[in-house]
Amino acid sequence: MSVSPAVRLERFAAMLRARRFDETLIEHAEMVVGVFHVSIGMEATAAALALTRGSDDLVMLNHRNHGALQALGSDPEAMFREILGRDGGPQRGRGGSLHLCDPEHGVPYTSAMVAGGAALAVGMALARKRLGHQGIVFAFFGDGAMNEGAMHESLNLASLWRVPVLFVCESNTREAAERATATQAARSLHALAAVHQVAATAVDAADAGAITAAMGEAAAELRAGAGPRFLEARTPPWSGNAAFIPQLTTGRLDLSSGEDDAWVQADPILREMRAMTADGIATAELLAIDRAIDERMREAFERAAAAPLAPATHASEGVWA
Amino acid sequence: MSVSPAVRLERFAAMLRARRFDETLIEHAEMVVGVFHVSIGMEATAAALALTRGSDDLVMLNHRNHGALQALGSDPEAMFREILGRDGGPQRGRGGSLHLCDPEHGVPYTSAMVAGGAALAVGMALARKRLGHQGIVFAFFGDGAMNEGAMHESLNLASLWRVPVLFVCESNTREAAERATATQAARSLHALAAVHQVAATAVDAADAGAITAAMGEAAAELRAGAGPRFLEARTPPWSGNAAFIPQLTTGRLDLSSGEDDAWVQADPILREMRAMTADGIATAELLAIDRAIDERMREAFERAAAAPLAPATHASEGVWA
Amino acid sequence: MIATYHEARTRALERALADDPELLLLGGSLSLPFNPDDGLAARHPERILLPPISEFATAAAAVGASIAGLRTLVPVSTSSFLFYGFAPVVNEAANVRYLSGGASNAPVTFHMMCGSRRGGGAQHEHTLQAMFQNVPGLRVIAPGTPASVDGALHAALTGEDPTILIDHILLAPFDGELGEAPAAVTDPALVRDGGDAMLVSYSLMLQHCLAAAQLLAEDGLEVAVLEVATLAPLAVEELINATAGHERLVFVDESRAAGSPASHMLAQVAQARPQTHTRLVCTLDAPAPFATHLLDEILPTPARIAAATRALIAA
Amino acid sequence: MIATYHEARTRALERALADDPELLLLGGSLSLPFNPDDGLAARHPERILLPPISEFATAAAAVGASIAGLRTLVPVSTSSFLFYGFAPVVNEAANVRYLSGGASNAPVTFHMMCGSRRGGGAQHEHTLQAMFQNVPGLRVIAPGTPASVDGALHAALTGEDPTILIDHILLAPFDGELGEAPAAVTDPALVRDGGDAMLVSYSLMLQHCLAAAQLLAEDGLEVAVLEVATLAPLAVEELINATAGHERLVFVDESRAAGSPASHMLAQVAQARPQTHTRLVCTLDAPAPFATHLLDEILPTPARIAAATRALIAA
Ligand SMILES: Cc1ncc(C[n+]2csc(CCOP(=O)(O)OP(=O)(O)O)c2C)c(N)n1
Ligand SMILES: Cc1ncc(C[n+]2csc(CCOP(=O)(O)OP(=O)(O)O)c2C)c(N)n1
Ligand SMILES: [Mg+2]
Ligand SMILES: [Mg+2]
Repeated sequence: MSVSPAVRLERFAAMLRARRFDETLIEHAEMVVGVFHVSIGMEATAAALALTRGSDDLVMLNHRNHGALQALGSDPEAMFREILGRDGGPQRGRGGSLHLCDPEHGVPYTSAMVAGGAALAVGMALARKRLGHQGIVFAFFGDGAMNEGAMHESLNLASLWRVPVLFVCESNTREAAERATATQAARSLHALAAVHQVAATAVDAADAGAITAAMGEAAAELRAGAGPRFLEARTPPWSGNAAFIPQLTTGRLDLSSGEDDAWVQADPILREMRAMTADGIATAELLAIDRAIDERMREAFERAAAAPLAPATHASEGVWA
Repeated sequence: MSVSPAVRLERFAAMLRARRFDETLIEHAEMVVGVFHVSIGMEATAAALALTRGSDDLVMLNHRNHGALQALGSDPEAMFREILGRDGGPQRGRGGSLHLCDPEHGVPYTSAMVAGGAALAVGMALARKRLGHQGIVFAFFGDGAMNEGAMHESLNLASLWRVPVLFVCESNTREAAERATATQAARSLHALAAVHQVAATAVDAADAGAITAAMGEAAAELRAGAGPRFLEARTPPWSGNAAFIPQLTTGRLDLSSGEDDAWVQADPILREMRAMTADGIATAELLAIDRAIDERMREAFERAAAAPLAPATHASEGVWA
Repeated sequence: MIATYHEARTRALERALADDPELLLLGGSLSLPFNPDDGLAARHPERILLPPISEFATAAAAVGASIAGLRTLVPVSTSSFLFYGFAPVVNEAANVRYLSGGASNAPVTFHMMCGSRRGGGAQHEHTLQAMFQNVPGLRVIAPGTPASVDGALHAALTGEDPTILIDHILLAPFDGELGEAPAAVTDPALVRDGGDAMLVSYSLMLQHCLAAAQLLAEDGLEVAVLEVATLAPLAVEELINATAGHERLVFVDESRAAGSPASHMLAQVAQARPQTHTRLVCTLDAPAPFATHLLDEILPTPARIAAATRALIAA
Repeated sequence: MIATYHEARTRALERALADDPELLLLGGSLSLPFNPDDGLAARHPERILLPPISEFATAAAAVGASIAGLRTLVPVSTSSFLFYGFAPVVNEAANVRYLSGGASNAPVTFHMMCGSRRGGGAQHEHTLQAMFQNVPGLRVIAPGTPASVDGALHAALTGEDPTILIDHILLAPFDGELGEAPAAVTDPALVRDGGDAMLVSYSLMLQHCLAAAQLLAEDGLEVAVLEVATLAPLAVEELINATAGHERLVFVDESRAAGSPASHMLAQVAQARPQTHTRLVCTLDAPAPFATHLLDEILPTPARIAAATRALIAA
């Protein structure tokens, strides 16, 4: 099932919000204390989430959360304020990049512990089911999380309880010989979910159409009352997708790039751009969308950087009710 | 590969040591403080361990450790002394039933945490491999341990490192509809090991011949340098195989039992007895072995019960080196 | 009325289940296997979900459910099992309100049996309150009387903080006054008065302090006993005021001394009021031995508490 | 010679790898990613095994290996990751010698970065020493100088106890005297003398105490600084003797006060010597905020330590 042209432009804009937010941040990395993680290469998955999420759905992210939040529509200025420790940051300067969340867009809390958020997601889905509330729960985590026993326990619980969780494993690592990854003896990551009788498939997450369709189908099954689902979202590994990004070259995307290096071929945004133009959408229209978004990110960053620091009282308020 | 008549009698004696030890304890349950767990129904697995273990091999057991230790040849009086808090208990009255161990028979320490010992076993096997020492490591644990993420992490580690661990899952639970157990969504317990590329099979652990052959083969492969192996030892669930045994009726085995109830049919000892007599071994010979072992257990218990309490100094000595 | 601790605990849980028709128990009974059955599993099977032996996922699911509006109570049973599920409690639940900037919170309760059940051995008789008190955001309550367990359960199951309810298997038979309405947790609470010294404690050791006070009374010594049920956040001012009348204070704790709630309480009082003569009576520095005659070598007993108090008064 | 803490740490580990050709590192570097590379991974790749992100199985494997004769050092990096592998450390390693009746032991070392690295936030800046000190059988060492990290690594990697090495990312650049031979851990150790008061601390806070002593010296106040590197088992007698000359003691700790090593030390001294005037300077009761200007609101700083000391002297 492919999407309408309007929705496709929406998806493209969501991907660009994710990318331009991170690039803007990388360009000012020296202003950020501590580490941050960017979502470059994961924009198609983020955009698919934005198209699939219903207003009653919850989303658990992880340390690499910028892209999904931008795709979902979180305010970039508020996020920059949080990352810069400025007043008006949604976490009051307590969380920074690692813990960005946005309840209005379905993200009530973000854990930076590997597998931490996915394990919480099972309980959120249990709540939805027992309270008879609408909505499913998306659990985003990386391939590394599959190393954690916590993921196995959580997959087993979700399967036993048949709660509406869509596990989305953003795998940005290369496969090793005979096994899923260098640290996973299993042949594939989705096999590790399937053994718990959680329906699991792998999808090319650099293909916006494929990941949108796969996530949409899985979500529809969950809404129809099926048990949990697992998507192995195979994401092109971008050299910068490591922690400690401050040392990183920007990798700023040039939409008009004619180059032909591996990354340009793999980049989900450029792939979708090529596909859209091949499908007859005018390049100028796409460049205009990009310029507007890029402009918005730069302005958001400037306003955030000019804002006062978060008030000192935020440090120790409200630890206990 | 079936065993010689002499070895078969040895195996039968090992099974009886395991059974008679527990029955003797159950008959004096009121003298035991705290809980204990008996190995009734698991004697064939225990005896297979005794026949398979080489002098350089290590064994990690769990809370249900009596049977394996008796089969391996541990001194019943010493074990009773430990369980009764008497002087001369190998753990100095600190461990009791839950933590019985016996380094001389390859059991350096016993954890009572579910999956605790199996996780340690992987490191012991890593030590064997890196130090170039002979010997493999047996990790005994129950079906419930497969609920723990720790088991998945340990199976993955053992598989990645190709260390010589033989995982023996003593499954004494009934299968649930469509799944391995009431608490495991997977179709089988050995599938949970196989997904980590650990060669895994299930075997009827009430069939002394079958479990001896399966364990022997797996151990031989490990000694030949193969990666880890996993045996799902399907054990007949005996009603008494729960904690809090003190409330339990003894279930003392009557070797000459002609009855035909389900347990008599399932009992690994009676099964082997029937098979041996069918193979022409004289019942009288088997009864004589049993009488001697039963006698030995009763005497061991009496001597232990008559011994003085462990000295008070054992309480807080040697906590730090 | 007079009720046992076990009766008060059962009544409080029954009341909570009635008051909050959504409250979920993720795990079996609060009392079994080592206390009399509270009958809740039989009366409210639909309120109970029995998880696999997966402490991490179970704890995390409870925290997640509470974030999503389903208040959950996790009967951990033996506290040390939660070492397998430590991260969701100390590094997720405790941080939800703080890290979400106040947008979310996790009103989840973990109930666990701490201290020695006698015969459980080194891996089953921990006092996790010592560790949990150090985690900002966790409310840690360790009641020692029927009235305080009533208040503790009410506070935990109606409050907004992730709460650790420190219980003790050996408290079940102790009886005391119990009002009709849910009691409020008042910290600290004077349980017995006396002018020669004051004993400060919580959970089972509070009962041992009362027994020690009896022993001392037989020698003509009148000692007060103060209960501090809420270990975190500790009501420091109130503790300092409640102990103000006494020059001799004995802090009693089943935890090992290093990092114990008692040594923290002692430190707070000593800092505020030098010249106070204090004693710490804790479990000696060893794991819990299985044999009970060895266990009694390391645990604080009424006799040991009384002896320390006599020595302090004599000093 | 004069060396930085980072140099001393690297030298001590190099020495240990040379002295014990079997010693295995189960995990990457002791210093990366937040400190300069110690180059060990490059120089001794065969001594390092990089595990998956499986803290439980990794910790358990290290404990098991040490029981089976392979001494193992686990570089945990950020201490809170070990909450996922807590059970094998606190409920296995700590009990091996005790529960085996002395037949076995687990000479394993867990090295971790505790306290605030600044910008790590609430889930990455814990002080696990507060919890580990409460576990009998674990040796907990938290060095604060080049000489003491040298001694701490030597003690951990040649000793017979499961050892927790509490390190701090911000200690790397501090320098001090370093002898040729491996230093012995001497607890406590007087690092600076002075008669107006004594500051007692460990790890990074020891350096903050020395900085505070400088600030106070500028006001003409001479304060002593005492390092207590071994937090468990705490050398109680020695601590009481080493502080005996002082009526004014300030205990400084990056842990939250409840359950902190500092409050335990204060309690031990107060119990032994009432009349001592004491202050506790700890991190305030909040998780670590991400923004560093907020972090400085809750952490003990040299200025805050100096202010508390002035107030104590003035009182
Ligand atoms: C329990 C835990 N262990 C270790 C870490 C440190 N850590 C942060 S990100 C990361 C890598 C995670 O890899 P993956 O899940 O694939 O996510 P990616 O960064 O590749 O998107 C690690 C090990 C952590 N945050 N939590
Ligand atoms: C980590 C942990 N959680 C819970 C327990 C409590 N417990 C003791 S035995 C047991 C059942 C274990 O079942 P299984 O592994 O199948 O062993 P079995 O008793 O059936 O032989 C449980 C849950 C424990 N000892 N450790
Ligand atoms: Mg990854
Ligand atoms: Mg079982």
